Amino acid sequence: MRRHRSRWFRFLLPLTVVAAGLLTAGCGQHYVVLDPAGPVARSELHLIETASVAMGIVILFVLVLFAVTLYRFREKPGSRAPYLPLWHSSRLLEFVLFAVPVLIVIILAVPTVQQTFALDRLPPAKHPLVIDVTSLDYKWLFQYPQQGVATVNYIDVPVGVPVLFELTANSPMNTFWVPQLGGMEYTMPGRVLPLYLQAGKAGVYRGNSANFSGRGFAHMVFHVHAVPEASFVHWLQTVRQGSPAMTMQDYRHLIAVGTAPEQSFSSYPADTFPTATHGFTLQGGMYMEPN
Amino acid sequence: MSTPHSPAAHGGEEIEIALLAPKFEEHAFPWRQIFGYAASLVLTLGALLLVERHVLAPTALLVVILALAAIQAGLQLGLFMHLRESAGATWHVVTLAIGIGVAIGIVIFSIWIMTFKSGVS
Amino acid sequence: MTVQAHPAQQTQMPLEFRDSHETLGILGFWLFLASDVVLFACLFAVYAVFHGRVAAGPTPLQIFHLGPVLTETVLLLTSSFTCGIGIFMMRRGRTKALMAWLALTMLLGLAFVGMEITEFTTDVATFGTWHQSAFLSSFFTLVGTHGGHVSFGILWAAALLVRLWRQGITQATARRVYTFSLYWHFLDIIWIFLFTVVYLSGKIT
Amino acid sequence: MSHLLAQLFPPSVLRPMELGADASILLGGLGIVLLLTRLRRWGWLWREWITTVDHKKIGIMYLIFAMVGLFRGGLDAVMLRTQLAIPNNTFLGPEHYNEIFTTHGTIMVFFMAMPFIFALFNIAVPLMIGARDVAFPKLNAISFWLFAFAFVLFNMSFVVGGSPNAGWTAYAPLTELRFNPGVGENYYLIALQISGIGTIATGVNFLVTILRMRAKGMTLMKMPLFVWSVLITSSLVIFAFPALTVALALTMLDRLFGTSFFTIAHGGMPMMYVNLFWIWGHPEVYILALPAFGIFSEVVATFSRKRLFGYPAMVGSLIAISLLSYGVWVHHFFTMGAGAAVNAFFGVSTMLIAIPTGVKIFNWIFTMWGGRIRMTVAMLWQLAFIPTFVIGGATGVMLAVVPGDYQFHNSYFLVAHFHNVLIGGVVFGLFSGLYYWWPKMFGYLLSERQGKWAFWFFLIGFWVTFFPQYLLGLKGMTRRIYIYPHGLGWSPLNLISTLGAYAMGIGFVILVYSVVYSWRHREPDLTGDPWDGRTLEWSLPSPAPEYNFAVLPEVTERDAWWEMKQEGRSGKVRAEDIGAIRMPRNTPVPFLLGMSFFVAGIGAVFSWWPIAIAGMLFVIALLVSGWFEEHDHHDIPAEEIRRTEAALGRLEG
Repeated sequence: MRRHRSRWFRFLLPLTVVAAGLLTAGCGQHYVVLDPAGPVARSELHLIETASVAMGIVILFVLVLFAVTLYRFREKPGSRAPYLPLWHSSRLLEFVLFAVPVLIVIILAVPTVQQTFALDRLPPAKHPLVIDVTSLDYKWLFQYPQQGVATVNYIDVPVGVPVLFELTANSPMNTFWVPQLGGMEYTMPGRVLPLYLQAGKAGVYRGNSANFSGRGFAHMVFHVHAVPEASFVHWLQTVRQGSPAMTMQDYRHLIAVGTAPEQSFSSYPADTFPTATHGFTLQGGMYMEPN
Repeated sequence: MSTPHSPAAHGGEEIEIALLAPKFEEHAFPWRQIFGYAASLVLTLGALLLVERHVLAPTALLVVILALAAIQAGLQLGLFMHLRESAGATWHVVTLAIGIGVAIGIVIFSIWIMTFKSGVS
Repeated sequence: MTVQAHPAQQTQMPLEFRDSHETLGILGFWLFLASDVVLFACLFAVYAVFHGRVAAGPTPLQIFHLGPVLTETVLLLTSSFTCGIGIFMMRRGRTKALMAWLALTMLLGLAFVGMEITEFTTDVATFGTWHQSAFLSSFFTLVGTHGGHVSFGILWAAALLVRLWRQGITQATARRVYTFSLYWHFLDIIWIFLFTVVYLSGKIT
Repeated sequence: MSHLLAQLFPPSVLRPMELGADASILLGGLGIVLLLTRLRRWGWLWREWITTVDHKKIGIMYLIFAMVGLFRGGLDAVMLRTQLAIPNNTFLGPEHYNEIFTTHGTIMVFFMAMPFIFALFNIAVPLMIGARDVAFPKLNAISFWLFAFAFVLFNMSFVVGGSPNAGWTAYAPLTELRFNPGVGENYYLIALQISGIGTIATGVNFLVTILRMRAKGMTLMKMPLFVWSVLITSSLVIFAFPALTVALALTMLDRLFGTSFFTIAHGGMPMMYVNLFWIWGHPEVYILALPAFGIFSEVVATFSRKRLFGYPAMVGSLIAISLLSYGVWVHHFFTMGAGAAVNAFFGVSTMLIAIPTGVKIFNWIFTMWGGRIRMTVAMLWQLAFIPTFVIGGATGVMLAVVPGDYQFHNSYFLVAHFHNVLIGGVVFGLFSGLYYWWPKMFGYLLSERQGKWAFWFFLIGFWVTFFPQYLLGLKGMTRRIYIYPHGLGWSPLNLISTLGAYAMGIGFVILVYSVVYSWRHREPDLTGDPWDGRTLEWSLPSPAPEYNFAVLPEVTERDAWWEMKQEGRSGKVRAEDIGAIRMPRNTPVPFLLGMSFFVAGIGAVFSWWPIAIAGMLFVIALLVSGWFEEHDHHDIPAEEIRRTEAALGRLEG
């Protein structure tokens, strides 16, 4: 008996050490998904929390039941637990164990469906800022069609204003993801997909791609500067006055394979983003280099 | 024991579904085949005529000619492929039904998924 | 090798069903066909999504000519019929007749494939290759896959004819001819849908 | 000439690591050749293994390949984790990292898990249903050799030509020729295509076997649950794999023949590839998981000495899972903008799968309730599976919550989830089955003591590896990045995760050591029933003779062998019941067919069309020759069977 316990202990010790390590490692403030900075990310987090609680209850229940069963019915000399070799069905038990998962699924499915539709809409009576996003090998090109400016690998957005990102790619697929502002959406060549996000407080938020696109994929990182509206206007002015205009040659340079630093342009050639195509399929793709 | 045991097929229970009970009867003259052939020719030409004459609105027309094709497929299965023939079990009918279900699902869902109704409005 | 199941039906059962071991092959072949249904469904799905994506290439309206396609359809429908008659003859134990109808089936299949190849080569000569557009790629692939199946069936029928010529109708050959007939009728069904979904609906609107 | 050399040996295959691997393969291969020559075993290899159509031997060959696959895939995993152990690591460059994670995923799914489940299908199913072989023994051998040569073809990629590097999912348009020149991706497309043909054939084979070759009296509802799981899995195979065939074929046409399916010019649509891939890909998850569920159902009943709880519910949930699995594939790409209606539909359908899965978990637990649980290694894997899979399943439900998925998609949360279910569900199940059926395969037991060491290292290593990855996902780390900077809070968790991967590696090494050790110190198991089993395979001697059952059994109850033992019957047979048995004959055709496909595959990979066409002509020639094959069986005389059975001590009286 004593030997038995020491053996269990041998395995418990490293487990405890690891668990302690994880907890300390987990103490940082970098849980971006759990630290929303806008309404979209917040509503997504709410659902994640609901799901976590529901699943946590399920896990706990099963684990306790499992542990009790295992402890009680393990084979040991002089076991006093009942031995029922032929017990193999119980209508009531089976019904309950079927009904409980059904209930949990209903509890989760209803808000999931509601939120899925809700996230597909902009909040009413607000004019969104539109930013056209193109993922390139291996950098992000951002164009502000209403303001006429363009940036690479960073954007400025005003706090409290919904932003409509129109996403496309001039390269293999990526996803556009700013965890603190909300979930991701694919950037696909030949299509423009909409994604609505909004910053609720000022800050710098890291964005990156989650879909593998080749050798430079790990460097598909950009930053979102959420600033008060006044600062945003100021920033626009600085870019308009202090930055060069993007030429077609600059654009070709951008679509060539390679990484790029953060850049700003006071204007950009019109045919570098499929404007007026929002919401429908582009025939034949828009990949440059006609052949 | 003169004949060796075959390595295979020595029973198991055979599930019989009344509707699908096997039939092997055959007429003395190939009426079934002739009827099937005539019917498929008529259905094919009928569909063609409907399309050439544009008798219906496009969507309705599409539905009608698809239905005609399905009827024709059923005729081929029933009259030519002896769908109900088998050595007892009717598993091929069940499997074929699942296969057709999966096939229809793939086509319809693919079209639905690829039409992109998404849009922030 | 005698049957164990259904001794009562033994006498009425066609030859190809009498040996329970041989019938495993028939069930297996049905399952393969069910699987092939899904393969074609995927190609149909691709075509359904891509048929409007013509890029700079030709549209369905431009390349489909119902005349030759109708001839192909009739050829294939007829071959399906002759194949059915072949089985009918087989069940009556008439080897020569079976071989004749099978040979006719094969010839009709050959004519079908020949016409299809001609159609394809003319299309390529007139409109360019399948590189042109997603529509052309999916069209040629869908129709070509069916054509490939038919070509394989012709090879199969030829092998069966050789075997029938050498051995006549036995349990083994009967089973093989029967599975071939399943395959051939199945291809006919696929063609019916090809004709409807590709060619006929290409002419709608 | 220099062009050819550059095509065969691009810089990527001339890296020191690759050359080292080449050298060790060459030396190892040479060693095996020398050993076989020295022991004069070539004829034996040809007669007993290469040309065999015996399902038991084919199963063992699948197993060997699966183990090699596990070794290579595992080595890849260890290298990936080493690269990610610390920020800004330079152990692997981006190309190298991309190739390794691609081969890791591809091998683990197609060349480890698939052959492993097929190994267990082959080893157990005919014995469990009281059959003498599968329905189509030659086709079974063909499936195996197509798989084996595809395995070799895929693993050749890092020796000549270059490895695939677009991920195991190989999303277009990254696989398009303009973004992915070279032949690496062709290896992926063609090797998977060849093994896929064999897989569909296996599906058909086992479906017919189970539907038509069960012992007398074994109705569907009296089949062992593993057989049920194989039945359902086989039906998933035949309906799901065609979608993969099409996805791969169209990509191949794009790359080799200039079509425009998934290209980004000419109207191509990369997302259609994603769609087709997951039409196959989601059922594939269950193709791997359901057999594992079946194994657990056998193991839990045997080692709890109790009947399985809720048999009809178990069968019903298998069927429900398989049907639902066809209707959930979009959850792999909720973030591709297919629209709220599509996402909501597929989100809810995904959640529904949790219901039958939950039913199964409860039934396993209640099978143990009221039993006497023996802690054998096979049972330990089952016990580890329940909590692991429950947690993995729960995170799966969280991923099915569509707006949640917008945040989790392709992050390390997802990576942790699918390893959680695929290792915790599938690999644990396969290990459980390996320990459970090992004596049936080889006639001796694996060392329980070493097995427990391997188990604990693997299990603890598993949790240390993957729990931190859930947290990394919440910290915004995305999959497939080869490098990450300081300052994001990812470093400690990554380090811990890497240490866990090493522990799993040690577990694997112990397992392999244990196999060798157990073989060298083997004590034959003469009972044929070392676990006090419940199903028919344990009524036979281990290993079973070529014909399995001298006299076919008759079944009256669900746990047929258990019932027979309860009634005091033995597995022995009466001499007068024994008759001659007709068995399929060995044939070289499957091996040659595999080889021809291999030749055609090489030709296609490098676009050497004459070679490809020659290979395909061989294939057709072999098929046609098969149509004329008549003497594909031989009869074992009754006298010989009586002698064999007498030698095994299985004759009554």
